[in-house]
Amino acid sequence: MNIKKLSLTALALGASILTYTSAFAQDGAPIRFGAPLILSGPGAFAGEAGKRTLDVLVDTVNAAGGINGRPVEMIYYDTEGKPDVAVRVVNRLVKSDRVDAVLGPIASWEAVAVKQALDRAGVPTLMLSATRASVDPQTDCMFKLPADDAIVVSKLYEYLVSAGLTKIAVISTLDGFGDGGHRELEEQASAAGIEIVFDERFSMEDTDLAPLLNKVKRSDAQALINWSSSRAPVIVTNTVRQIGLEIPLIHSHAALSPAVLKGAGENAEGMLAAGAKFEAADSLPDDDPQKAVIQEYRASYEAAFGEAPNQFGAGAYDAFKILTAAIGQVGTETKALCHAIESTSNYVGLGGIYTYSESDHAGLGTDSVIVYQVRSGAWHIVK
Amino acid sequence: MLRVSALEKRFGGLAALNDVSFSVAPGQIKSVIGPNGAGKTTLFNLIAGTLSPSAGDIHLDGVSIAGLPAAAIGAAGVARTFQQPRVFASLSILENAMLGGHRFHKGGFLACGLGLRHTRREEEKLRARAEKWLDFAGIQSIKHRNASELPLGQQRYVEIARAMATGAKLILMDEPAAGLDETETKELGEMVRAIRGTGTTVLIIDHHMDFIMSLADEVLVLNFGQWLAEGTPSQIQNSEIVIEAYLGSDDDA
Amino acid sequence: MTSLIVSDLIQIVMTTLTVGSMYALIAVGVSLIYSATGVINFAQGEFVMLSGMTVASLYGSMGWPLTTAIAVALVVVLFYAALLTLLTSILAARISLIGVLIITIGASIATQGIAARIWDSDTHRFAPFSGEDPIRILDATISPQALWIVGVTAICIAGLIWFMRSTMAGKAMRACSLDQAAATMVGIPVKATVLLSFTLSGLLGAVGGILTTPLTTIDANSGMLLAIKGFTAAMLGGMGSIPGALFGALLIAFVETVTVTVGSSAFKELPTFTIIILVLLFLPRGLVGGRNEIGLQHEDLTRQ
Amino acid sequence: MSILTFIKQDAVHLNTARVALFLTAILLVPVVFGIGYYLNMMIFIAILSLPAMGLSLLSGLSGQLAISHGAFFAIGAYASAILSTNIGINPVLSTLLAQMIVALVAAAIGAVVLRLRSHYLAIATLSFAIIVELVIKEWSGLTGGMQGMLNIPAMGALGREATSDIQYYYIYWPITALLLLFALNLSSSRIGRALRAIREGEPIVDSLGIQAAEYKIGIYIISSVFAGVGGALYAHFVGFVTPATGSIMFAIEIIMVLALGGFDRLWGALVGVVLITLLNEYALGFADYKKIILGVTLIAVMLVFPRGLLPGLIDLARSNKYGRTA
Repeated sequence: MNIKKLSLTALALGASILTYTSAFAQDGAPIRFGAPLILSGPGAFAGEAGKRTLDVLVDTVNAAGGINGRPVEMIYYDTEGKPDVAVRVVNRLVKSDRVDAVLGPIASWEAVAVKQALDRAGVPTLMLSATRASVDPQTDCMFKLPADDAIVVSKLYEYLVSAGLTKIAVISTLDGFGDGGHRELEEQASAAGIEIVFDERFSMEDTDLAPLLNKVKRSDAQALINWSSSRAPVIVTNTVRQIGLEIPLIHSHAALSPAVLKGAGENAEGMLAAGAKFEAADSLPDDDPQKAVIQEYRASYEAAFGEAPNQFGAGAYDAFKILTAAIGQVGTETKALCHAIESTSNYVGLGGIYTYSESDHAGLGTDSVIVYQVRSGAWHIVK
Repeated sequence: MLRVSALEKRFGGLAALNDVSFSVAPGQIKSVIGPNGAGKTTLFNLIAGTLSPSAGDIHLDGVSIAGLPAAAIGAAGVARTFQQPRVFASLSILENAMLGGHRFHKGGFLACGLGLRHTRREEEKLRARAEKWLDFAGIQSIKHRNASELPLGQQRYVEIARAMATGAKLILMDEPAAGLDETETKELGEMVRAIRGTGTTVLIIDHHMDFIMSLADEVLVLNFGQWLAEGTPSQIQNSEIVIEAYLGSDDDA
Repeated sequence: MTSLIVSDLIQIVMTTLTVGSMYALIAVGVSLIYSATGVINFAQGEFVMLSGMTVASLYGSMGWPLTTAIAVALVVVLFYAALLTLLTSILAARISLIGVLIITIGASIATQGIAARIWDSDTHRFAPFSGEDPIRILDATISPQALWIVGVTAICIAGLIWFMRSTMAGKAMRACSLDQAAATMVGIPVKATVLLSFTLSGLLGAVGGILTTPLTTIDANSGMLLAIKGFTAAMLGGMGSIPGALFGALLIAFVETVTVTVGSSAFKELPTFTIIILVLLFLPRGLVGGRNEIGLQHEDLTRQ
Repeated sequence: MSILTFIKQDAVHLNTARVALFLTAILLVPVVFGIGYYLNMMIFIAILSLPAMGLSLLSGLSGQLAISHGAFFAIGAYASAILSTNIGINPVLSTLLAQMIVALVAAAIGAVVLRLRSHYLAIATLSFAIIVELVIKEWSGLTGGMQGMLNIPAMGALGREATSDIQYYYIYWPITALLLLFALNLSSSRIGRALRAIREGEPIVDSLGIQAAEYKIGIYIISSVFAGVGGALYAHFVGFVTPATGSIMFAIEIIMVLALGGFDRLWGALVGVVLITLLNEYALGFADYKKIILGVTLIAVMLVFPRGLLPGLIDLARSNKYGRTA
């Protein structure tokens, strides 16, 4: 096995050296990736998982001789969860570090802000943010990984209608993530047969949501959708319990993390969320192609870091795989690389099965999203 | 030039000043005396616009100034020195005096920021004007020192130069001789006469009887916020009512 | 229908009391330190953060007994209060007011960074003292933790008022707040008094952190926003007055609750800050009346 | 009369000479060091210096502290962004028009809150800033809400727009230098003198026939416009604005800049901005450590040099010099 792998690597190496020496003298020059991630502040757990995952991937690739003989170098900057900082670090990645591709950022409001700078610079980018806006409007060389608000909302509505819950209350945070979800929830409602009877925005800094949720309680909504990220799902969940609001509580995909379960404790029992299959690999049917990939990643992450991974690490994993596969095919020349990424088809990743195309830089369909419910402290598949 | 008619100031129910009327002729040195609490400083604050009167009127050269904001009264030609000298401590003496002439110049924020030529010419004029009055006050030689470095007596002269530089028609001096020794008081008397020499009218509060009696053309006596007497120094010195008022109070002699 | 309105009112009152208590614990602390030093302590929210995080990690994560965790949290906060006293009042004896203000900002920022290193940047929480099940009054509900918050806050503030009025140390603090120079002359140890005021306001902050974390959660960066809320409340009531701070805190909580109840969460803070500007303009000593009229003291922030 | 004595006689000449020298040095930097990422940093320094200089004018001359400069930075940024993006006015013109909006808002707010002083003024301006932030977040039809505004046109006119850092560098630094000169002139003019006097005693200034209140509003407007220009330049450089652009934290950061550089030194504001920018740049990726470093630095500077780093170092240099001669 080892010998086989080694010889394969050698073969690949030899082949790549041949291609490269024949094309241009790029041999051995490192490939640089930039990762602007949120590494501090309330969303740091997301960036941290991404960074850990990428570190391992880079080590693995380099130990195996790099991509076509070129080692991979990863440059991390902390975006601090602030759009202006994100733009500054992206500029630095592009102008100073001259990276070949960018993986990130994670927060929606950062992704939207850095779009212009990255597009101007023409650097291939794999966004790790969940908002549709990161690839809509579409630009030449920007792709996104996590399931976005559009498909998550459509999956949720499908579930709600099937459960007979058609009158809903919507609360969303006043930020880029809340904006995106709020828009989709509004736009898709009538077509799906859903009536939004209560709709209000709130601030992420708000730690006291009792008055808001009391209003929900007085409305005739049959379910509550909370579209927020970071710590807000925890506060919403706890407050829902404290004020005795008994209609089903449904979160966006941003709530699908161990941190939310931990923060909400027993109050999380029964709540729902929709998102990628990543949180419930073990309960997936065996014929699901993603099952094995997810289980393997989860196991190795837990072994290495002593805690469960989250979907943001998974996004980084998929991005790295798709990117390096494309580079393996065509190298780092921008145009060719963009085209190669765009041609990714049926890549079985942690976040779904990706197929990009000229008209679709999001790559996922509703089939990669499932509905979860918390039972005895863990996410279980409902549908 | 200054006519005060039936002036009244109440704080809550208390009348600090009640039905006071008098007038000051141009070029006169008029003194206001009276025991503590007689309402002298209140009178000054009313004339200068720091307080607005409850009733009555104040005319400067026939124009009513009662109740106008302090800055408008300053611009109308009333300047003052304070009981405790109040110089701008962090500015130089020259700058203090230059602030006196400040109001004559128009250069606004934009012109000054752009450093337009006319603002710089104004600055020259301002400086020349200030130096003239520093000279007048005899402190030209120390003009670059910080005002806070001066002893109290000299700060009084900075105030005088500053007040004169405003081109005031009337100067209100609140106890200028407080804390001065005999020689200094004498010098200050000369200075007040010099101010009158420039054609400026002076209204002065003081407790030093000798100083006032030798200096003032006319004296106004207030007692408990009421007009008590008015006349030349000798008339006042011989007035029984005044003597009684002063003997009756043990604060002042 | 009537029961709906009645329970709405009950709900508004209960939320106002709960949130108002949280604000009050910070506002009274801000006010105490302002009295003693003339400075607004930007690091006031760090007391809350440090205690909340300590209890969350020791009791919530590591499973220590609650009382031990609380004891450790109080020690941490007392140490921090002493450090702030050292930085703002002992080492910084000849610094302009704004300089001291900046020192408290610096302390707050550094503390956030250190806390994020010691723990992490995630949101933390621990179980409420008396379980999660809400108590129902008609249609209104209230978390048992809210009763803890309101009760303990009331005891703390009543105790503080008694302390200020009836003990020598409290009287010394009041004397200092009126006139520091005069207090020195009559032999009151000003520095010790300042330390005492930091200690007391640190304890109030710690109580706040321990009581409210189960409801509101806490993270390493929570402090500064709490501090801003606290000193707005203190200023609304009148800086330097304990009843004033309490009143300001309750008023802000009330306005916020009503705004969200009849209006929208998105505009939660708009009426509050409009009221503050109006109060500052028309009632410069605050609604209850604080120590200073505008500009009477500390006119110039940059003067040393 | 030599040039030097000529310059010395007149504050305006002296300021002009100093700023000209400074600008020349700045403009020569790319000639010497070539094009690089540092230009990006230098552009941010040019932009951030403006609100800092604005606040320095206010605090240095009037001794008051406003927490509204972040808000005016945001108003300048949003106004220019809206005018150029939605209405299609060219960025140079929109930057100027935005300042009229900033000036109007500053005049209205100033007229209301400048009666207050000290902590009360600080809290009142803080409250105003919070209200501005809320309005920006909520008026999403105009401001794009939390998402902010994207694709703001690049700075330029007459069909030519700046595309590279070096172009921005050569456009923005002269603007910053000219505004620095404006501020220096203002500060050394009779208006600066009047403001310094007002700081010591408004009633005395009034008694000299000077409308103290007008001067206070005037300097508040000018100081806010400085922040507003900074905001507009920022918007047209980075191409987007969000509610975080002029947040309370930003306002506090400007105050920290002054703490480092000195509250009454315009040049100090520049020094402070350089320090903060370097810190932001070189502590990248370590936001928690950055906070620790920043916090500890602030405390240390305040304790060692209470008037700020620049004035502190100047004092130190002077005392050493005298120490040697003595």
